Amino acid sequence: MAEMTKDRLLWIYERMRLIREFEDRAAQLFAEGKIPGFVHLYAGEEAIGVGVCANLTDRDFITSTHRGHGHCIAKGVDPKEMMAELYGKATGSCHGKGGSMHIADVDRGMLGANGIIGAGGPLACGSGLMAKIKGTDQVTVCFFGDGAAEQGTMHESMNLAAIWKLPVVFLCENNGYAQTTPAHYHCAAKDISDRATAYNIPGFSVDGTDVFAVYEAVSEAVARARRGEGPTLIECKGFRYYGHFQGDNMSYFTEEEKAQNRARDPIDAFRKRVLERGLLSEKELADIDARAKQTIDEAVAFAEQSPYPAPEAVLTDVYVSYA
Amino acid sequence: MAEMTKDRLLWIYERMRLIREFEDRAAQLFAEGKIPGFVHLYAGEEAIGVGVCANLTDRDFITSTHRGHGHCIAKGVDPKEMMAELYGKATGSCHGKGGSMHIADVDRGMLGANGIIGAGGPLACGSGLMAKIKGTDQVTVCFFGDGAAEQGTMHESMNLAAIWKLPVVFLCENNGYAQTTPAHYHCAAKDISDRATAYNIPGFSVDGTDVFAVYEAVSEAVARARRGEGPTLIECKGFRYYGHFQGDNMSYFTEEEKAQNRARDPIDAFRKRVLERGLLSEKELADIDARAKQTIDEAVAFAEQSPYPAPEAVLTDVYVSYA
Amino acid sequence: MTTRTLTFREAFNEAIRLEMRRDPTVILMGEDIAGGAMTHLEAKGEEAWGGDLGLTKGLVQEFGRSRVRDTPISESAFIGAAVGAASTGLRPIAELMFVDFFGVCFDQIYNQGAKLRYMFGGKAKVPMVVETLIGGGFRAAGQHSQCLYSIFTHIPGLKTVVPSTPYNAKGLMSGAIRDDDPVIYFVHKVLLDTSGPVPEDNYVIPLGKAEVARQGKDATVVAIGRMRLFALEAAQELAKDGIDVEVVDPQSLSPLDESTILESVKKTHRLVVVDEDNPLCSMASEIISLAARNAFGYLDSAPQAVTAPHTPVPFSPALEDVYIPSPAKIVEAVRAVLA
Amino acid sequence: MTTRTLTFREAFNEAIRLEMRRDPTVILMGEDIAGGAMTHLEAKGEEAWGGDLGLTKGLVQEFGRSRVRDTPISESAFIGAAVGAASTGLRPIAELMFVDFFGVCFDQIYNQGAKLRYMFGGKAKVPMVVETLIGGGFRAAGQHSQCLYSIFTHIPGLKTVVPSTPYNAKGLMSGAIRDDDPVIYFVHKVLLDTSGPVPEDNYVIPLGKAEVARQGKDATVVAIGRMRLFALEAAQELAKDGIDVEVVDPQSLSPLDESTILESVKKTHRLVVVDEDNPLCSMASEIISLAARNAFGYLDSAPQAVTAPHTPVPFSPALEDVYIPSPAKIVEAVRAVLA
Ligand SMILES: Cc1ncc(C[n+]2csc(CCOP(=O)(O)OP(=O)(O)O)c2C)c(N)n1
Ligand SMILES: Cc1ncc(C[n+]2csc(CCOP(=O)(O)OP(=O)(O)O)c2C)c(N)n1
Ligand SMILES: [Mg+2]
Ligand SMILES: [Mg+2]
Repeated sequence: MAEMTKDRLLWIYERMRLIREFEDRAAQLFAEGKIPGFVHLYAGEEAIGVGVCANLTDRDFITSTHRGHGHCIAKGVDPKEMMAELYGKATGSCHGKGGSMHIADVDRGMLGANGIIGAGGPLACGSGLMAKIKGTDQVTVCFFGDGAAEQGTMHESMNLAAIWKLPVVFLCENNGYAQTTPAHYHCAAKDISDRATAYNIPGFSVDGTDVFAVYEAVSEAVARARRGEGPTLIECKGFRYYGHFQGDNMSYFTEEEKAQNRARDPIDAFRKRVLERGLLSEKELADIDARAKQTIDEAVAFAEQSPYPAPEAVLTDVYVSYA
Repeated sequence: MAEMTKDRLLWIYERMRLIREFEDRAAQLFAEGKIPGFVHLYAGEEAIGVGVCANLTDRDFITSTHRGHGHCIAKGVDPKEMMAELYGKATGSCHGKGGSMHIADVDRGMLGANGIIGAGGPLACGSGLMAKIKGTDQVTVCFFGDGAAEQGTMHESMNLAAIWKLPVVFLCENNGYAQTTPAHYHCAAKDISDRATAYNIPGFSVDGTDVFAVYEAVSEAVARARRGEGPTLIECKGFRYYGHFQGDNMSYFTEEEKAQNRARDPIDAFRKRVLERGLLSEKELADIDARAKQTIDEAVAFAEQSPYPAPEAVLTDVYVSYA
Repeated sequence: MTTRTLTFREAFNEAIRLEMRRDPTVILMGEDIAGGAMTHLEAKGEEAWGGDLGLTKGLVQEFGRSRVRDTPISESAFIGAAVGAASTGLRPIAELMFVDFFGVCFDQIYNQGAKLRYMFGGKAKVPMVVETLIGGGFRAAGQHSQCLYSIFTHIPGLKTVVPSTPYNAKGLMSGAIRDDDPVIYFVHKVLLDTSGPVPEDNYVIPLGKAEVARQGKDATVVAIGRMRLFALEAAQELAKDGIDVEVVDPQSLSPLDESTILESVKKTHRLVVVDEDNPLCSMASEIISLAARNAFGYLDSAPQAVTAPHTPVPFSPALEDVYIPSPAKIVEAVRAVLA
Repeated sequence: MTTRTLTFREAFNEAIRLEMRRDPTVILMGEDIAGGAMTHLEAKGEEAWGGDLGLTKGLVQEFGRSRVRDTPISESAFIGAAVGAASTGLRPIAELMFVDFFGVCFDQIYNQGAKLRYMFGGKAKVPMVVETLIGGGFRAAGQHSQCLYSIFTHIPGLKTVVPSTPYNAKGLMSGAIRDDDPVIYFVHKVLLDTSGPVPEDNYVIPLGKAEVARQGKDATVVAIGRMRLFALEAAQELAKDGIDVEVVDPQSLSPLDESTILESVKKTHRLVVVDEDNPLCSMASEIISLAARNAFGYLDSAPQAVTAPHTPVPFSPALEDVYIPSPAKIVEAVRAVLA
């Protein structure tokens, strides 16, 4: 972390706080009945999305999952449009047609949250293939969960990316559960990163609550991808604070487990580290906390005030043209 | 091989010869226009199917592939019915409805050749699950090719079999090619057996032209499965003599490669070994050669003389009942 | 037989429970149906959810982890395993959480489960059930709200049923489990909390039988699944104007009870089909084609289809409410066929 | 413009070649389309096959291994890669060797490629083509002989085309490649060796336009893909009895040229639809429903469908020949609608 500039440290903290603020607020709004549908929150996993995207430019790509809010914010999607999308408003990222599970911003390289587990793998091979054929230096990071690791698409994608040396980083977010099913039940491998052997690519596991560890692992993998040497598999081990989706009673979590998780909070860990080392000051952090809260307040106000899409909108955006 | 009885040696040789005879004849008949459709021949891979099935009883199961003739004969399916099926005759294993790619004999544990690459993996988990739930000692061997190793179903199946400790042996027949595409191009792994690491199960590669090596590797895996310890991944490296399907000009084979393959003939290797060690005599082998030829002659005659199915048969066997 | 009021969810669950008691070869597999490997929950005799929407709640406690199995997110593997197990002696029920996920595992359903028997010349039997959630109304957007039963109905070798009430939910599930062919059982999310009378004992509604949900003489409305409820609402509305609508609920789409549908059309001479699925190559088109081919002379007006538009399912409540067929649209269509 | 006689295979291949010359963002992926990594073949300027049935022969030599790629047997990965590449700036063509394999990769086609644009509120564009082999006649049995285009047509967001002649094979492929939406292009195996006149230059047949393959006044026969050839045979047969049949080839199924079909029906007052696909929720039912809903008053008799039966495709020549619709069955159906 020595070589991290202060600006980067500030950026990392701000993104993590923005995500946490966004998610805590979304949880509230869902409970108040203001946000409909299936909402999967990222709180607790901030260090992964932010540690990854700190290595990427706007021209790089990510493919996301059903739990995509954190990836979006880390990649620079506007929280206003995101919140409006959760409300199903016309001003949302997808004009209200996608909702939480389909937020996307192709221009910023965010190729979409996805409702289908493991679907991002093939899509990531696609943006990777585009970059390879056009000879750009764009890298694609494919986020997928521990549960997604058991979906055939991920196997096919890692093999394809490996034989074609595609500039893709396969980033497994192992938060210990696929819905209510623990990874130690659904996954036969000791570590999901062991599966790199199956594709003869580098693979390692890192602490997903340590943004510095995530950053370093990914920067190495991104550099390798940009050098044209192909994909890497990185497993980030962490946890989620909220249920699988809002409404989940979380009976499958023990109290011990919840306490352990709280003790590993990625944002607290970051604060502790930068304060101890005098890299950032209490004041600098407090300013960001305030700004993050304000940004999300504004996002909620924006969403509340925005209009719903007009009924005719049901029929548009299916095709570019349909004779 | 020390512990192999003479009967078993005779059985192994007979099965290998029957397969070779069946396939060489099928190639001829296809060339003569007597067998229609897509025909994928097993010649060259006899040591795999036979070395595997020598470990199985009639109550055990196999799932097969598009290249299934050898698996069928090794598992004890009647060559007469098989040949009649290739002709599309009413007396065929499937009454002419399936053809080469769908020969099955569920009562003998042959759960079907399959036209879909990688489809046998999930089916094998199913017969394995049945045995596990009913508490029988039946084992299922899932044959799949090197090309099939890149299909998502195989990944899902090996993981599922591993976490449920299903009595399944995953038997990869690596003949070096998926159609015209060489394994070193389509497969990122050094050895396909390396993928066992991804499921934390035993995995090894053996010489698929050495029936004794195949037999030993599989007997260990079958014993493990019967002990309830779960699946094993075995890769058998070999080759095929014929094209991918009949009609293939095989331009992708070099002359050197063809010569190397001929030098590794699994049947010649077996003969050499048993004769050198005096385990079987020239006469014993010659008798089997003659019997095998006669069996296939009879199978062809049977197929030729059998009637085609009646037109009404198109409509039957879709459902057990359809109100 | 005593009859209680149960929710659709309870009726569905009861059918599986009674069949699993009756036949030890019936097993159940799916994602999160048993609650992972949660020893602390098992200790309390609980599971986590009993399936995302609680359809299988309580079954693991009664039947144990051998017969009620959580699966990884590997639909091809576990649904294919159901096919393999069915053809070797079990009667598996596999839960495909949302039908929208069929795209990752359809081969095992349509090329394996549906075709083994035919391709093997009748030498295999594949008695299995895939139960799966369909339909809009949950604001679940494009990948969690589809119907898609027309696709399964298109496939020879599959049977398809779409229950609409707690009563037929139970009877059709028992029928599906006892059926010797692969059956796809479609559960509309929005129906789960609806309730109605359900007999206590174990009864079977045979596949291939439609139900006339309302007798009428002026027009036939064939309505699938949840649409039956909307059609009955529309019928009440129209009754105020003295229009007497007959509502036919096919219950099974394959086999389809063609005679009940055709008899109704021959009686009323007017046809409206209500289908929440997308319109092209849909059940709505199939039923209209059926009537045009077989009751042409009896039709006094052009049949009408009330379906979702040819678009994915939108997320926003403002859009999804327009997307899903409504009682008002059915009323309109009935007036049109009577005009 | 000079016109030569080409086979369907050559015309198909030429369209891709001309489009790849015209637009460097057009790429091609599929199994065995380039001949593996065969250095000895490359040295000779050859590929192994150029696709199982030679559709892509010669393309790798002209365009190289970056734009023409062999894939592993990983349909989800490479067809999904086509979706990802299309939404980020390429125009990929992916070969799904046989449509029968769609069951292992449909999610990437129908939930991703077809829906991204809508779910993203119009902020994505997915210009890609999936070309795939369909149909019976090769004795390829249940898993290598299906049509299944009705399933793709059901899905909003996809376009579907079914060429029938070398001329429209070329023009529809150019149209599909230049189209900004995902197009599924279905090639009937048996048509590959048929030949006909094909202009040398690069022309486009716009999607959504049907062709009246034969003008007639007595009955309309809508025939899809290979069935167009059978319908024209049947028309000749019927002409001997003075029956004048109009044959309409939709060419595209989605979008469907409804007006050309309806105009023909309004002219002839009789309708037969010929479709090699299975009957339930089929294109045949869709087109009959279309006519019943929109040309009811013009129909003088019940429309008829000539389709495959509701069974998988059998292997035996003795059975497959009965399975596939024939000119004789079309003749029979036309006589029936005229009776
Ligand atoms: C193909 C498919 N199967 C099942 C589901 C239902 N589902 C949604 S999220 C989820 C669990 C995913 O677990 P994981 O990949 O670990 O991601 P996490 O939710 O833990 O972030 C499941 C099973 C789905 N969306 N897609
Ligand atoms: C899902 C699917 N994709 C593609 C095919 C076409 N196909 C048939 S055989 C084959 C090659 C299989 O190679 P391998 O698994 O190595 O078996 P081998 O033919 O070498 O015995 C392919 C691509 C198929 N049948 N199924
Ligand atoms: Mg997880
Ligand atoms: Mg091979």
